[in-house]
Amino acid sequence: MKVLTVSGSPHFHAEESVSKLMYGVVFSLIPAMLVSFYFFGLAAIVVTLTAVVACMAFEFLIQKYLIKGPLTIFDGSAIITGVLLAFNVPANLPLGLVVIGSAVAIGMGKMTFGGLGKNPFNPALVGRVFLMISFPVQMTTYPQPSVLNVSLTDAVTGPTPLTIIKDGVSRGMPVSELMGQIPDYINLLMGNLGGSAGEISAIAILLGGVYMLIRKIISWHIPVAYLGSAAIFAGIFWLISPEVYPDPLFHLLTGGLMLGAIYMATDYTTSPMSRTGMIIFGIGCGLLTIIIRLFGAYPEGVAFSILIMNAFVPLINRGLKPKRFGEEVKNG
Amino acid sequence: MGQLKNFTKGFVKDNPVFVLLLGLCPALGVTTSAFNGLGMGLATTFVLVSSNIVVSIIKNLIPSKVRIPSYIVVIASFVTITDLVMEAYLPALFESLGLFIPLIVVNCLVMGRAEAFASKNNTWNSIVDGMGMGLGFAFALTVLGGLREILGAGEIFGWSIFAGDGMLVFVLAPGAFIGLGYLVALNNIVKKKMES
Amino acid sequence: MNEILNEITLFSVVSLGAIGGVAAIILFLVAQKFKVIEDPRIDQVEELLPAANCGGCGLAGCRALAEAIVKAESLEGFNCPPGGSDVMQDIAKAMGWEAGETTPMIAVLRCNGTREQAPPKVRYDSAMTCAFAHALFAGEGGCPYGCLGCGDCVLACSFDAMYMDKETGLPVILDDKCVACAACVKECPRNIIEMRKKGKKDRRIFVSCINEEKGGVARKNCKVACIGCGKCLKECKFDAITLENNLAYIDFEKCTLCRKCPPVCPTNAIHELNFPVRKQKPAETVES
Amino acid sequence: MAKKESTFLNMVLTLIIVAAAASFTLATVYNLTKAPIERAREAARQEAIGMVLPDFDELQSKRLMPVTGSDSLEFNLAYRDGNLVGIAVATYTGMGYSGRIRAMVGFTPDGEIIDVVPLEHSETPGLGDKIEKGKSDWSNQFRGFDPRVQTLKVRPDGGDIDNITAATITARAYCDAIDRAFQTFKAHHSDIINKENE
Amino acid sequence: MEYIIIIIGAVFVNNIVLAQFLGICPYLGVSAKVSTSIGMSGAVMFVMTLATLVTFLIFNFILVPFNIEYLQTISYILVVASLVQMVEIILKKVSPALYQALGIFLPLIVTNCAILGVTILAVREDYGFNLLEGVVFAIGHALGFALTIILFAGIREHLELMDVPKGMRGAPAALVVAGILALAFMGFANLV
Amino acid sequence: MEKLKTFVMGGVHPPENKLAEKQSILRLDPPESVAIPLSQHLGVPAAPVVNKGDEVLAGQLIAKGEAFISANIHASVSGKVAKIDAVIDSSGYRKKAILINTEGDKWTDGIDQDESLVTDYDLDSKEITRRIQDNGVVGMGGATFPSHVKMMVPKGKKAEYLIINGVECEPCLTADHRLMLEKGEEIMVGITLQMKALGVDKAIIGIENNKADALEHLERLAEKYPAISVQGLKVKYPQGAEKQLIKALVNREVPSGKLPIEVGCVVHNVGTSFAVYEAVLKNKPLMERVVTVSGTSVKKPGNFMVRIGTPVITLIEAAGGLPEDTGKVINGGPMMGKALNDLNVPVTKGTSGILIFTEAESKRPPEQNCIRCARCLTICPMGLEPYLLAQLTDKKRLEECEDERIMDCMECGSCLYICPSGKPLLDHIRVGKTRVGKMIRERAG
Ligand SMILES: Cc1cc2nc3c(=O)[nH]c(=O)nc-3n(C[C@H](O)[C@H](O)[C@H](O)COP(=O)(O)O)c2cc1C
Ligand SMILES: Cc1cc2nc3c(=O)[nH]c(=O)nc-3n(C[C@H](O)[C@H](O)[C@H](O)COP(=O)(O)O)c2cc1C
Ligand SMILES: Cc1cc2nc3c(=O)[nH]c(=O)nc-3n(C[C@H](O)[C@H](O)[C@H](O)COP(=O)(O)O)c2cc1C
Ligand SMILES: Cc1cc2nc3c(=O)[nH]c(=O)nc-3n(C[C@H](O)[C@H](O)[C@H](O)CO)c2cc1C
Ligand code: SF4
Ligand code: SF4
Ligand code: SF4
Ligand code: SF4
Ligand code: FES
Repeated sequence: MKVLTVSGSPHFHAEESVSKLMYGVVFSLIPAMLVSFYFFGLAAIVVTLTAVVACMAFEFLIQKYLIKGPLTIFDGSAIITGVLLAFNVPANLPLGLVVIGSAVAIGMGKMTFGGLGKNPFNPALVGRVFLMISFPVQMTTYPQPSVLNVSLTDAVTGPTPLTIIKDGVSRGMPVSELMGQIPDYINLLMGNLGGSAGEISAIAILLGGVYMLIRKIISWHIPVAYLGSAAIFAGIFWLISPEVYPDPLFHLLTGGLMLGAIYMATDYTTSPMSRTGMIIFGIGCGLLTIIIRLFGAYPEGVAFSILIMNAFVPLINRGLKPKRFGEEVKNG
Repeated sequence: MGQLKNFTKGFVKDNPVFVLLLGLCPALGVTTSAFNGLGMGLATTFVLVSSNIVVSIIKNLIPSKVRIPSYIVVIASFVTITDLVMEAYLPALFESLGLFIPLIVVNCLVMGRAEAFASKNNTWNSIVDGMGMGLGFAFALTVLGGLREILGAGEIFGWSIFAGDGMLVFVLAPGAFIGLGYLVALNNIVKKKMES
Repeated sequence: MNEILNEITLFSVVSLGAIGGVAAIILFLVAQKFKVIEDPRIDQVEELLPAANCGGCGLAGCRALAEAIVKAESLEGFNCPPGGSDVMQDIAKAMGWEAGETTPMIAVLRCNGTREQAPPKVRYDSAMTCAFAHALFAGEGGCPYGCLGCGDCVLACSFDAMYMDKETGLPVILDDKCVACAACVKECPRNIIEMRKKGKKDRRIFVSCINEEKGGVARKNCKVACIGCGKCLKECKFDAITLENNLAYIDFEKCTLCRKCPPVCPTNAIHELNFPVRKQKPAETVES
Repeated sequence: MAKKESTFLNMVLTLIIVAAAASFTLATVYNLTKAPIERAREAARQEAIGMVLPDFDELQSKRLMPVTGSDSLEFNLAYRDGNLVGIAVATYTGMGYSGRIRAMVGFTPDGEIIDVVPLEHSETPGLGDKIEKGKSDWSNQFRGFDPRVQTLKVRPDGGDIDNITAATITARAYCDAIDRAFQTFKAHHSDIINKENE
Repeated sequence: MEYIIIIIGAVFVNNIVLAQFLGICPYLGVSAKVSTSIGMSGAVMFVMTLATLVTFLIFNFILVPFNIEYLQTISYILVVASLVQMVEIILKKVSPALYQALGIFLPLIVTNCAILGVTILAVREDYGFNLLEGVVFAIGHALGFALTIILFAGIREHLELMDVPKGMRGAPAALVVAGILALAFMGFANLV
Repeated sequence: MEKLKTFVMGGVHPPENKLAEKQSILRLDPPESVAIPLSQHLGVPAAPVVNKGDEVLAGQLIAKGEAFISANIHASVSGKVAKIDAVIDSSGYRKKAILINTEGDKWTDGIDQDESLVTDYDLDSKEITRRIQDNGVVGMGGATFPSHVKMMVPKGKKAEYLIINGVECEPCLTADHRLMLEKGEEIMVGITLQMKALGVDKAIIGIENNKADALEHLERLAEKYPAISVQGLKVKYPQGAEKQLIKALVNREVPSGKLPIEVGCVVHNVGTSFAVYEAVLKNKPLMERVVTVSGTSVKKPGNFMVRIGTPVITLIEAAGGLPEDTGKVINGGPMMGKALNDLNVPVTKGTSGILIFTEAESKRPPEQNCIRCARCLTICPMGLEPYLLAQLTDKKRLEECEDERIMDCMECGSCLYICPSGKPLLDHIRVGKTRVGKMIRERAG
């Protein structure tokens, strides 16, 4: 007789799987990747590859020799971590530092807690902030975009728009004057500006975001709440004093805000579960980002604010439960 | 009874920092270098041993209701003595340990040993216990300080290990937590190996 | 000399003495006025604790631990890092909780339905937990009493005294590690694990089956099932064996480990542990 | 073991006695260490002055209010064979990355900087602590710097001092401290020089 | 505004736990559950404020006039210890409910660097605080403690469900979390 | 047609795979022997009233449900009682059953075997309920709750709506669909009987619009019955669950832990209405039912009217035999049905379908770590957090499970269906429910 399988219900299973989702994210990152390669040339390719390979390698080594659990390096999450880490550092970062960043992201940010799904903080951002604090010089030396550069070393470096504003304002210069040193909004949108390897092109990132929304990989709640609240808070300050605080659109298009809101705040593992929780999370990120950008020591606050909000996630999950069926009965 | 064991248990098996997780504030706060760690460890050992001695001597003279305040006063005295002596003769170390010297007073390790051990044992045993625990504490602080110094500045006890800057994080607050976290994990593993 | 003894000394002694005295008086008065009557044993236990109030026990200080210990009436699950095990022993002594000498017990698995003896007839494909498998069906081997082999008991054991034998699909209990905490007994949804006397030289004899189905039915699923034939019953000179619901049971209080019953069992359901190998093998099916 | 009962008198007396004994001991230690502590502090000051001034055989100290800032500065006038050879100013700034930075600046009587050493700071190790001599030679650029013709500001602020990479704030603050000393010196210059003439 | 800056500085920039390493023992010890960490925070806030108030007075009206500042440590610890015990005894009698919520954490606080540290810091000359500022400073630090320990307890409760690898379970993972939290809080650097 | 309605919270869209929807109901001959379990309903098992060797007629009472929640059981074939013994049923365990060897097909007197429609009756509510009870009618929607109990509205409550569940939201199943098409008139009469028994004057039939033909058919029939309305529903699983159906149809939320009557509703399956019709007006006990047999490699998927107690394998033979590549056989729908570990288990009153999955279809995806994607919690129609319930169960934190309302879970399986990391969420939740249930009972004393 045939050996029947016995299992609990249900007996159907949706097509979606972890690796499908993860590779979906990787796929959606392609436009941003292309823009990054276009503006930063070979260096960006090398940094991205190094980060991806290093992340996968560290995950493999730790799983094999330290945790001794099943190997999951091909589920795609380490690839995302690698790509996003590379996207978050200057394209000319020495490769040794890229490897250190990957080790920290995977080793400390992810595998310390048991791997996929268990980490309280976004691994790529842990890696990035670690690098940021450890190697402030290298991490703030940004190459300027130069189309299809094949040289690995001699990129022209210069300040990012956010640094220009931060420095200038701290020296008492009015924003309107500083704006002259910054590419116009069309260029900002396309990605023709100085910055981390993958964060530059708002349009490419939005494209990826739309793809993920359509494929239902992410929901709109976090990105919209994040970008919306950042724009609103920035707008309030801008209205108060436009010569000290740049306008909201500037904030949206520069730095890592787009990348953060669409790819890093939405990381399942480190964001809240309920819809209301997601919105609170997004608003918190937006508020903190603007506060750090405008008042902190750093010109950029996306990484820090997402990490700080990551810490709030367990409390948010505790406090903001989904609405239970039959909880408050409104009959009619 | 097993004086040697009493003495050595503070290093790995019952290490005050790695296993008992006591006195973490100084363990994290001053360990920016191996030297600072060692200095703090020795200062604590001094306070620990001295207060153990005094407590074991006066233990029978103190009514139980005020024993805690009394012990605190004893400990605080030795801490203040350390503070004054260090400022006089080791001003550089005094500068870098800063606030954490007066805080030896509230190091749970010191109070804990005074109460748990010295108040029930004779003077000699209390000295051995204080020494063991204190040196274990110093050991832990030195290791953590060394780790942070190597990774953070590329040096150990001031000798250069590798050229260039280290990873700044390890000099700063997060590095203290992270370094200690992994050292505790390592100690767990070593401890397990030793047991089996 | 007045380099050393000067007005500073005077001020110091007076101020600190005053602070100390005032503190003591206030404390005493407040303590008198706001006395709360509590279980005196709490004070007794607190006295023994290090008073480091470090929170290392996970509770809010030494008194909290003392209260918890007195409330729980046991030391299980409590730990005081600065005090160590000495303190815990002192407390046990003071509270009179020292464990008396009891007969050593050990967990035994009363199922021998290995993959070979009770071959799987269906494939289980759900959460690897016996609790669920038990709710779902009779088991891969078809015996509704037999071990499901998902290892809930192994997970429940906090002493590493059990492991899952991949070959047989049954858990194995390690004699030298089991401390008879009975966690596994409570965990097993099929009540297969029993606490038995450890026995002289760790020797034990028991019926390794709890199937109450009729002999034929039971036998169909598992070659080593107890079929309730009663042969062992007749063999036992010490009235240690009873038969109920098609199932024989050996009372470990009465069993003298005489080893008479195992050979007569037609299905080899009686298990003997830690005995020397028998001289001449009685007729039996070869066991792997 | 006959432990003492916890009666009111016992308790209060014990605590008073313990406190008194402790404070007595402490007072003794304090009195004994007071002089060495003073000496250690003085030694540190002397060492710092020595590092920023040429050899001298006499030192006069006085405190002057700075042009900006709330606390007075300590001016140490160093003489050799009766001639003023330099002025060591203990100055400070509140603009440091983590709090106050104190420094000792040595000037020639003309106002040129001889050298600068930090006295106290809590800048970040690895970043801001590059102001220390042992950590980097950044502060060597102050040697022979003439604030009368050059500007005591970091280059991004339009001055003539090279920046410390990734620690502009500290560098800026350090310049501020030195500038405070210089401005005060300048304001009181004639005063100081005159005194010498008297 | 001044007070707000003191508070923001104390809560975010110079967070007592993450940047100054004070009160680490209760931070790790009493943070297994969110509910206990809230209780602990309440108790710390109460005692820190009260202790700063009292020690500030003692420092400025006894120690300074008599020139015996070196007795700071010993007199502070005596005062803090008695104060805490007194509050505990009173609370137990007057409001058992409040005692259950906050009081049971009081003993932990005596041997807690956070209280002694803040009381000592509050009279540091660089700050030059007056009494009110000193108290606000203490409240700010207590808030900072509360924020971090509650966040931390949340994360630890979460990790409790996560089957962290054996070697990292418990203290090591908690310390790494604290480290990452400290990294994240560096984003507030120089905010005020 | 009115706008399609649906429930708001959660829900999933599994592939429908209704392969047998075009196959009309085929009546099978009585099998050689039947095994009729004594517990085919929710509640206390019935007590046998026949003995081994007794001759019985089809439709004869063979076991009596004496407790308040229990149901009568009737012989489904005529013949001799072979024995009363434990046989493996769909629970995977041996349960008591009455085994009958078929001889001929003789029915008891009083059963109106005529197929013609009866519409007139003059019965009061008590009598209708009595006939339902006597004839052992239980809910055909899956839960097999004795239907007569549902007719007795508790004191202090009032029923306003009778809701007829024609949703058949389970993929693959088509039994209700066919029944509505072929026995629409009888169902309508059944509904009037149920309304009378309950004393309500409004009935709503809810049908998902993937059964457009049935929807249209019943809408047309309902024109004759002003009290009965038919409502189309958007396809979404688990719309057939009564709480969701009530929400969709009358926008009322049954409070947690309460019955539908709390909001003035009583829900019956269409099959139940048909059974009520037969029981009351034809005096025919519940002894046969429609079962869908389907599966991608089944030769002749179909809907069969079979006698209760027929071995599943007989039914499979009727659909063309067991395919070579069979990996799993399911009793019920793919979302809530039980996998069988033996093909001789009998069809019972609750068997709505037998699904045959190929090897490939039967494998569950491999289990990975939960990535906290929040899908399970977004789709849970009860607004629960399945990932959390599963974790808490695993850690044996039962009080928290209870606080997180584990007992509200209706085991619809949506969470396990959707989870991308293949977590066996529902398996764990079921364990948790059992344990929490036990804890609650123990606490009650
Ligand atoms: C933890 C940390 C410590 C820092 N310490 C200092 C410091 O001591 N001195 C300083 O000037 N900048 C310090 N910074 C950097 C400043 O925040 C700021 O980025 C820098 O001063 C800007 O200088 P740049 O224009 O040279 O990059 C530190 C940053 C961090 C994150
Ligand atoms: C213990 C119990 C008692 C019930 N009592 C009643 C009742 O008094 N009246 C009623 O109409 N339904 C009653 N029900 C039936 C339920 O409302 C429901 O129809 C039945 O459980 C099947 O629903 P399901 O298939 O959605 O699980 C009861 C169900 C249970 C489990
Ligand atoms: C998840 C779930 C799905 C269900 N789907 C259906 C369904 O599609 N059709 C149906 O008639 N009953 C379904 N039920 C059962 C109903 O909730 C309810 O018990 C039934 O309609 C009551 O009618 P009955 O007592 O006549 O069976 C489902 C129950 C659950 C829990
Ligand atoms: C929508 C989405 C966003 C993700 N974002 C990140 C990210 O920002 N950083 C990262 O390390 N991994 C990211 N991942 C991968 C993975 O979820 C992450 O490594 C987990 O935190 C590992 O447990 C993302 C995955 C998805 C599906
Ligand atoms: S759970 Fe307890 S009784 Fe069972 S094997 Fe482990 S130690 Fe023995
Ligand atoms: S003995 Fe019980 S708990 Fe252990 S594997 Fe077998 S069925 Fe599971
Ligand atoms: S099975 Fe339970 S927990 Fe899962 S979706 Fe359905 S109701 Fe929610
Ligand atoms: S659907 Fe699965 S992976 Fe997603 S949160 Fe739920 S259990 Fe986790
Ligand atoms: S050492 Fe700081 S609280 Fe324990």
